Amino acid sequence: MAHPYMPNSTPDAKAAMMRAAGVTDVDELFEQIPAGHLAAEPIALGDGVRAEASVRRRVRRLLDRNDSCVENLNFLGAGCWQHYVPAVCDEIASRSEFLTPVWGTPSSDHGRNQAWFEYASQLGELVGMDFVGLPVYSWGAAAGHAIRMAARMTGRREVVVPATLDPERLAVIRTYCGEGAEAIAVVVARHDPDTGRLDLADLEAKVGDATAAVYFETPNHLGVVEADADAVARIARGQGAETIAGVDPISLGLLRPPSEYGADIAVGSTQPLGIHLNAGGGVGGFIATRDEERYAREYPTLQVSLADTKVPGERAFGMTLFHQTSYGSREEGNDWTGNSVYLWTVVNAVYMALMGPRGFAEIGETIAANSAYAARRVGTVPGVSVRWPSGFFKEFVVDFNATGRSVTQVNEALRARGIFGGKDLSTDFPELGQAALYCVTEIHTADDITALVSALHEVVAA
Amino acid sequence: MAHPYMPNSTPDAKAAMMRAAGVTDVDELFEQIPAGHLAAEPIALGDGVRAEASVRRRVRRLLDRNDSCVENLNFLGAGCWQHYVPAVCDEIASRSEFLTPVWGTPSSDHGRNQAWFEYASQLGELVGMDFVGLPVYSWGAAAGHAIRMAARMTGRREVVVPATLDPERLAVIRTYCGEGAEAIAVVVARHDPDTGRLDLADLEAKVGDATAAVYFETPNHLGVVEADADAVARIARGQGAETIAGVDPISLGLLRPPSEYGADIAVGSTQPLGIHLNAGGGVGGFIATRDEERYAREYPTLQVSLADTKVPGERAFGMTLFHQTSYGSREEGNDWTGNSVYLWTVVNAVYMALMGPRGFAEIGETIAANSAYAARRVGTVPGVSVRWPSGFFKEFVVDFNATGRSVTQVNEALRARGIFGGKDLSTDFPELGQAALYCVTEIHTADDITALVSALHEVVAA
Amino acid sequence: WDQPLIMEQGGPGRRGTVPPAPIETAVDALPEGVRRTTPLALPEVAEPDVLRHYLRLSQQTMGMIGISLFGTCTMKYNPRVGELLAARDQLAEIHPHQDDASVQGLLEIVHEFDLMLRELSGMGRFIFQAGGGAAAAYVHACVTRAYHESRGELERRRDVITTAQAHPCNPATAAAAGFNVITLPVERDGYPSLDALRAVVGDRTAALMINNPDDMGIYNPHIKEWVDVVHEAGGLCFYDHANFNGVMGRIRAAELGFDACMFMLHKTFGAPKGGGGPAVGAYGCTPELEPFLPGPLVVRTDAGYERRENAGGVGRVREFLGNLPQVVKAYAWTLAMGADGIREAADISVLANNYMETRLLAIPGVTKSFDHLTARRLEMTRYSLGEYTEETGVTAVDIQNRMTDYGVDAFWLSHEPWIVPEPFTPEAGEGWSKEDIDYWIDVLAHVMEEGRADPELVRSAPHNQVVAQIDTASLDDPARWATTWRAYRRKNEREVTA
Amino acid sequence: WDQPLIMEQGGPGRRGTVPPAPIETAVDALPEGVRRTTPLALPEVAEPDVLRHYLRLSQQTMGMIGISLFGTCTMKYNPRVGELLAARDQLAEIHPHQDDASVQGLLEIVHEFDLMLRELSGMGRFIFQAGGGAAAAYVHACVTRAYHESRGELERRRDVITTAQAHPCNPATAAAAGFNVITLPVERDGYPSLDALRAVVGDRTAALMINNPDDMGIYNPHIKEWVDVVHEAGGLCFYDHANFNGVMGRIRAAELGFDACMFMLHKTFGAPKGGGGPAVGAYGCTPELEPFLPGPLVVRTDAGYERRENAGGVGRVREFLGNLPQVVKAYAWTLAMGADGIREAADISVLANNYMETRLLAIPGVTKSFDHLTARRLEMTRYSLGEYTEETGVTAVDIQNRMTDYGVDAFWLSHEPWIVPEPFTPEAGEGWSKEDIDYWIDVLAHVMEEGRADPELVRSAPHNQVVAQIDTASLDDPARWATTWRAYRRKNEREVTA
Repeated sequence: MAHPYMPNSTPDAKAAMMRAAGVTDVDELFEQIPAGHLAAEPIALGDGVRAEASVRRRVRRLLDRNDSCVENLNFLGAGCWQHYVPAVCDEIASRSEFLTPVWGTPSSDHGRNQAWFEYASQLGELVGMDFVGLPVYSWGAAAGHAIRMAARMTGRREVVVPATLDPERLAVIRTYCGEGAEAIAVVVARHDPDTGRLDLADLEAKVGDATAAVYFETPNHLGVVEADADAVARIARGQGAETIAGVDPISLGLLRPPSEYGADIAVGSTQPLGIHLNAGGGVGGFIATRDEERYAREYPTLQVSLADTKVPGERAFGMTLFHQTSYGSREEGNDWTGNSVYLWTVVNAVYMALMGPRGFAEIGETIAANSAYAARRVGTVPGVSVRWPSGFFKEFVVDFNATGRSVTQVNEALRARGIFGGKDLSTDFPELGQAALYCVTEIHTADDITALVSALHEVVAA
Repeated sequence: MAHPYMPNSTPDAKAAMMRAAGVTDVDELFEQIPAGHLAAEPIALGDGVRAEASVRRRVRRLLDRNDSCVENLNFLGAGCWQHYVPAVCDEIASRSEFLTPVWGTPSSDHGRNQAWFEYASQLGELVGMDFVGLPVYSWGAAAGHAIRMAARMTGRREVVVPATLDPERLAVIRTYCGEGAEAIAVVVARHDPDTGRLDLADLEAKVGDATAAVYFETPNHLGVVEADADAVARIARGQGAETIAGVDPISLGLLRPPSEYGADIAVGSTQPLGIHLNAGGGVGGFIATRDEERYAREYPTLQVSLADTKVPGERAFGMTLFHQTSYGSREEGNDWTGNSVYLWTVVNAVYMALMGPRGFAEIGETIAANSAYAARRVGTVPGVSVRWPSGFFKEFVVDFNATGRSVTQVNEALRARGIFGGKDLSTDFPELGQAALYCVTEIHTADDITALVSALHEVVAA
Repeated sequence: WDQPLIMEQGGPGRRGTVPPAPIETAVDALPEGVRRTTPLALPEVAEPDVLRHYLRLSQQTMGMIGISLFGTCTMKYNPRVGELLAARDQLAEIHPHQDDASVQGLLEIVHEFDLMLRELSGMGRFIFQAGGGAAAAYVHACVTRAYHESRGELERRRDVITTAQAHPCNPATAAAAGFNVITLPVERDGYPSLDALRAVVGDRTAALMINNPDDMGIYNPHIKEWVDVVHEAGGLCFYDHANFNGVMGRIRAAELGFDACMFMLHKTFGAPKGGGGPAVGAYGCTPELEPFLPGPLVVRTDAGYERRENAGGVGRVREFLGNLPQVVKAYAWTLAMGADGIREAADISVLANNYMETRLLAIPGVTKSFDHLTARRLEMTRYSLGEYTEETGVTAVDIQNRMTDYGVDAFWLSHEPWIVPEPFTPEAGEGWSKEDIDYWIDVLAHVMEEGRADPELVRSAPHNQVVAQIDTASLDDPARWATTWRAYRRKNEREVTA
Repeated sequence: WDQPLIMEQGGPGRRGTVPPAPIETAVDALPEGVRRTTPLALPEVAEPDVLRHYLRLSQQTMGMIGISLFGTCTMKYNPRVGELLAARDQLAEIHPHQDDASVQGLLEIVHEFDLMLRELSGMGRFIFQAGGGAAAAYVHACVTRAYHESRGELERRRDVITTAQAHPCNPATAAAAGFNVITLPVERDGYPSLDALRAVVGDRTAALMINNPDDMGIYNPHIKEWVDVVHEAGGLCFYDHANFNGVMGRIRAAELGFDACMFMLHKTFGAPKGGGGPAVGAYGCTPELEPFLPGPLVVRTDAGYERRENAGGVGRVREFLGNLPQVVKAYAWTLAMGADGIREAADISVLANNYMETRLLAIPGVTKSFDHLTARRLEMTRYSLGEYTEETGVTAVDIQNRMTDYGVDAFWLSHEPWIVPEPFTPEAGEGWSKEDIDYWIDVLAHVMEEGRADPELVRSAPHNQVVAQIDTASLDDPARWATTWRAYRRKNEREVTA
């Protein structure tokens, strides 16, 4: 029986093509492959399930064994955050035209290229920068590429990063920085345990003439806003190093853009801009800089630029600086590029366009206020405290040390109540003891926080 | 604050329009409405919820209180059936171009009109008829219109219907037939309690020279295929009455088309053709006849016809016989028409195109076999029997009389086990006693039937 | 892109989708006599090709992707959040015969939305069974029948009165329900006079079925007296709220004395129109008429919500409770709009219409219906190109065709009967931006200029659409019309490979 | 339809969406110093207008709606059932840090799909962390680094060997990982000779990274010897399975001796490409290399499935487990295809390519790469228009532009380096019907004829697209390129109302 996915899997179609191609047996076409190369045993995958209903039922039943953040109350963040995705974002993400294409000409892909340009333009507006590449795989990947850009620009092989960095993101950065003789050394600067911010004195001590870049984040991985970002950039600049700021784009209606505190390169995650959690499959990383040749020449990414067409006054969008990518120059190009997260790029553009200046200002206020509210209320639970109870955005560290319970115990008990407690920090940040990183966004209501606080009361008292 | 749904709800936009229109206060525009007509009290609906996240959460929480046929195992049918909806149907149904439009020109709506024509063409193929109107609201509405067509054609005011008719559909038919002096009288012909089929002798007795039409269904509401449909049509034709057959289009790859047993008009539900249950909001009704002027002139519906354009060889689709609708002739038109279920019409076209001749043949076989299998196994439960254990399609009557339990009791117990038992027939068909109409389709697996049978064992033994 | 018919595509053996195989081969097969023997000449097309075909057809449907100021229909923005809600299993995969206990959330929405419409209309209860505005008008005709029947007056009360500007569904459904229709002509003030009404009202009067304001944007200020006159004669009054958008939040049908009214959820309440449904005509009536409503009604009890038959009511006008997904979308829309948003929408809608009027009347050749009336129109105004057509020979339909070349979907002309020559009825509502309205007007002005300079250019339009202007000659010719490919092939006696 | 930039649309005060208000006004606000003071110059556009804008842009993207025989990329049908599955809350709304116990279904799918890929490749374990094929190549480069480091040989093993026909991501990722790249040139047989390989292999060899068959459809029959040679020297062998489609089910990478391989789920396994991601480069390796894989690994235990860190492995190449929605779609595709479907897809894909070859070579001016080689090509063949270009001055890019006028999306030319002049590489795979393939070829032949008759017509193409041919002059000019609207406005020093 013909397979629905394969129009030519009918005897008629195959016979017609074989006739024209002059073969009588399909196996003749594989003459190139020596017999000794053929699979020793047939592929044991079973026959295909032709009925879509059966495939769907089977996969759905597996998926239905998952507990989602919709029917549970979620306080996990730490690199992937639950924000509200406007329905229009889903509508555009599901458009076949954007979902399935590969690559056309600037004319045949005009609409998608325009959407990409609108992504870059709006993201550039958020971070206050004029040159924006198409995104890479993740925040960690973006930071990794940015550090490599800085290393190429400065000819130096050291990067200073904060101790508060997400260990997962740091692991990606380390992989990008490499191993062995040519590796970029990763130097960790301490944070001030009283404030959760970078210890500027330690930073100053660690930045020197070998430093290619200082990489820092605000808010940092533990939620704390680096109030003295200008000083960080000043220290880097003072030693001829590049300043790379990692930022959360959803904060930038409320917080200063990195361009204003001296960042040379801004990176971050695009996931907060209208992309579902997707079990971590919604992440993407942006890279933005000033529009200076010095930076532009180091981008490993593709990027679209406005350009003229043969018709006066008409605009098209084409790839700029293609030759410096791996597609253009193989190993001579900057790092490498390939398929990335370009469908999300279109959705990011939609999200930013929907939000506009007021939306970003409001969502920043709401997230700051909601997370502050939640922190204050969580802090009322006996034995539970908030490590840095002010100056944070969206995420904050909850300290369970005084409860005598481990985060593992707390989170298990919460999960039994339909609550996903904050990310356990006890392994990654042993100096914090039994602490967890809670994420509160615009999706949380007063009732949600009450539910959390009640549950914590029970759990701690139990 | 401007509302996201209203681009002109900004002070700027309003001021610009007011300036141009020469008004200083919007209330001036309502001068036509006398003060005494204005609402006594302001509308007490509360302020709008501007945040989409909040609206969505509120409605979703209500919907989540429903138990669906996905996480439960469903055996309800009786006028709305759970069939598998291929993913491509959903994809096309959600296309904004089809979802949101009103009505354009034959050129600007060419694609949709073509899809409608493809609906009519494929449906005509299933029923074996050449003239097909765009669908009406439901099977009952289609039957009602068809009976009125027959009454106008014959000048008679009686319709004979079978006793097995769905009381809900019959209620619709009665409403269409009217009350009072000009009403079309509904005469009910008995069925044979041994076979579940029409009692031909009784039918013959009731059809006469006042009969505008005989309306019957195959399979009938209780699932039984009318094996002697030709005889029914012969009886009608013998008295100069029209034969109207109600059919389930999903059966027509397996069962004979109504054209072949003498039906003049075919009606039925379009819901099985790729439309979700939608709590009953997925139904639609088709009307099809031979392509004879006598019939065509009585259609109350809109219909699209192939036509030429000003460019030789090019095809367009336009409305035929528009003047005979209520849009064209108000009360002089045939019955009335208006918004119908035209989005589903596009989806029906997609479904029929996906299925093709083999798909319909196979699904007919699968449904017949699965329902026969289920009936056989259900009949093994002590005290439970199947009323007419062969000759049915998709639905069959399960007799619980010997269990000493009411269908209400059985169904409640099943529901507690995540099973939606068959439709209770005890009120509508008291002669059947405690009986229920079970629906089994291609979506059901052997495991599903086993689950039902196990549950019935428990329930009956409890 | 000339997209062949799906029936012309594919090839033998291709499969678009495959149903599950039977659990076991039928032991007890159906008798031969009931089985199909004629092969089905349906297309055989692979899944990707079916998908691509309908994706292309979707792109060949302009709809709301361009600009569509389609009047009398209150086309507005359909928030996509409603679609996501309606797609959830907890709605899409609910069976209408499920036990009430398993659909409490849905019944609560139906009840809550009923309360919202009661607030907007002053009526006592709404039902959603009718699948469109016309079906709701038919509900009214049936309720009227049942009401007079219950009083033993049905045989006498044969007349339903309406006006020439009432939507055609009113006289049509009244006639279908067996009533005699009396249509009052529009008079100098833009509506029939009270005297004209009085002249036809009497003990034969069953009901008045009317729109107000009408499609010309004119509000009948004597409507209360009309209702009184009909009531005094023993008739019922039905308010077709097709034109509700301009008066939302300002008037309540029940306070004006009406016994019943109808709202279109797929138009006024933000649910999508789907090119003509699935739709909902929400029918509401006063407590006095509630006994005649078709069941089931959704009622709130101490134990929760339940569906209850309405003994003595009209049996059914359609199976089940109605197009509930559309009710859910309308409910979400109404939550999002609120009292303030609804009032604002009416204001903006009327303001936009008056703004359009200012600009449209500045275009040479555009005139307004009843132009001696100076009062402001409500959410739409009917215009005429009569003078322009006399001057140029270019008709409103020609203009309509040509405007599509500029990405502007067809405007609505007028319901029957046409009271003004070469009518057209644009409506901006609250959903189109001033820039889009301006663009629309600019296109109209431009096309009218084209029609003066080169009438044939406009008369032969469109020129930039998928297909050229349709040749309507065959459409009403029994020898040539073809509503199916079967019919077309037969009539054209040619061999076409399916 | 000329669609302005979203930044050029809207007006002050318009809102596209509104976030929820704060639970309470922030008591403990952030200090002034960290707050934004510069206004954000983002567009202010209402929701319907944003939606319509992106709907229009979607319609201005031809992609797979036309016909796209884009080679080297294995574009195929993306079953929509996968999209419906991926849209479910139980996948879309799963947080990557959720407890394993709450994502057992997802982990089971990951594990089951890992087993499927093991079956197809003979490898010992797959991971899905890499966000594309290039990232998977980078995984290999990192694994290679870690492997040699673990043996104390990293300082010595500096060379990664590849071929001119290997995908650019192989040399590029090797270089990014700090290796020296040796690229072997293609020789007379269509691949580098074994001698050439032997000449560069030695104790400096870290790895071989290679495609086979390559983009010309040529399979290197000595690949086993290649692997042996590299293994003997202590290097690892990586099989870039970008061209798997033609050999699916016929060969297993591990049986050929490879240590690792990579599959692209967004290409070969039916998940959509999204215009360039989200994607998955599934990286698989033998048990010997498993200790070096980046964690977390998904493992099955008696208690269920769990994510487990891989001590000693490469830390991470990307956060989290990977683009799991794409894994789920690929899993559904593989279930639907089965062993028989996968084998059939390879057959059809190669058959379609040979059919195309027969027809394409009949077009005057089309030649084949390495045309002295008579063996059948696999799922694609690289052609050349070099002679045609010399004759007419019309290039492959010109032809590409003109073909879009007929609804045919761009073909792929060639990856760098171009080995044949004016190359093009069509690939039909198993997803395009013979009719579509024929149409594509007919269009190519027609356009080539046009180019002979009227070269300028083709050189100035496209003529029927949304915009005309791009003027590339500014793209690499620092004074004129503009990747953002901010940059464009600054460089063009003109006032544009945002």
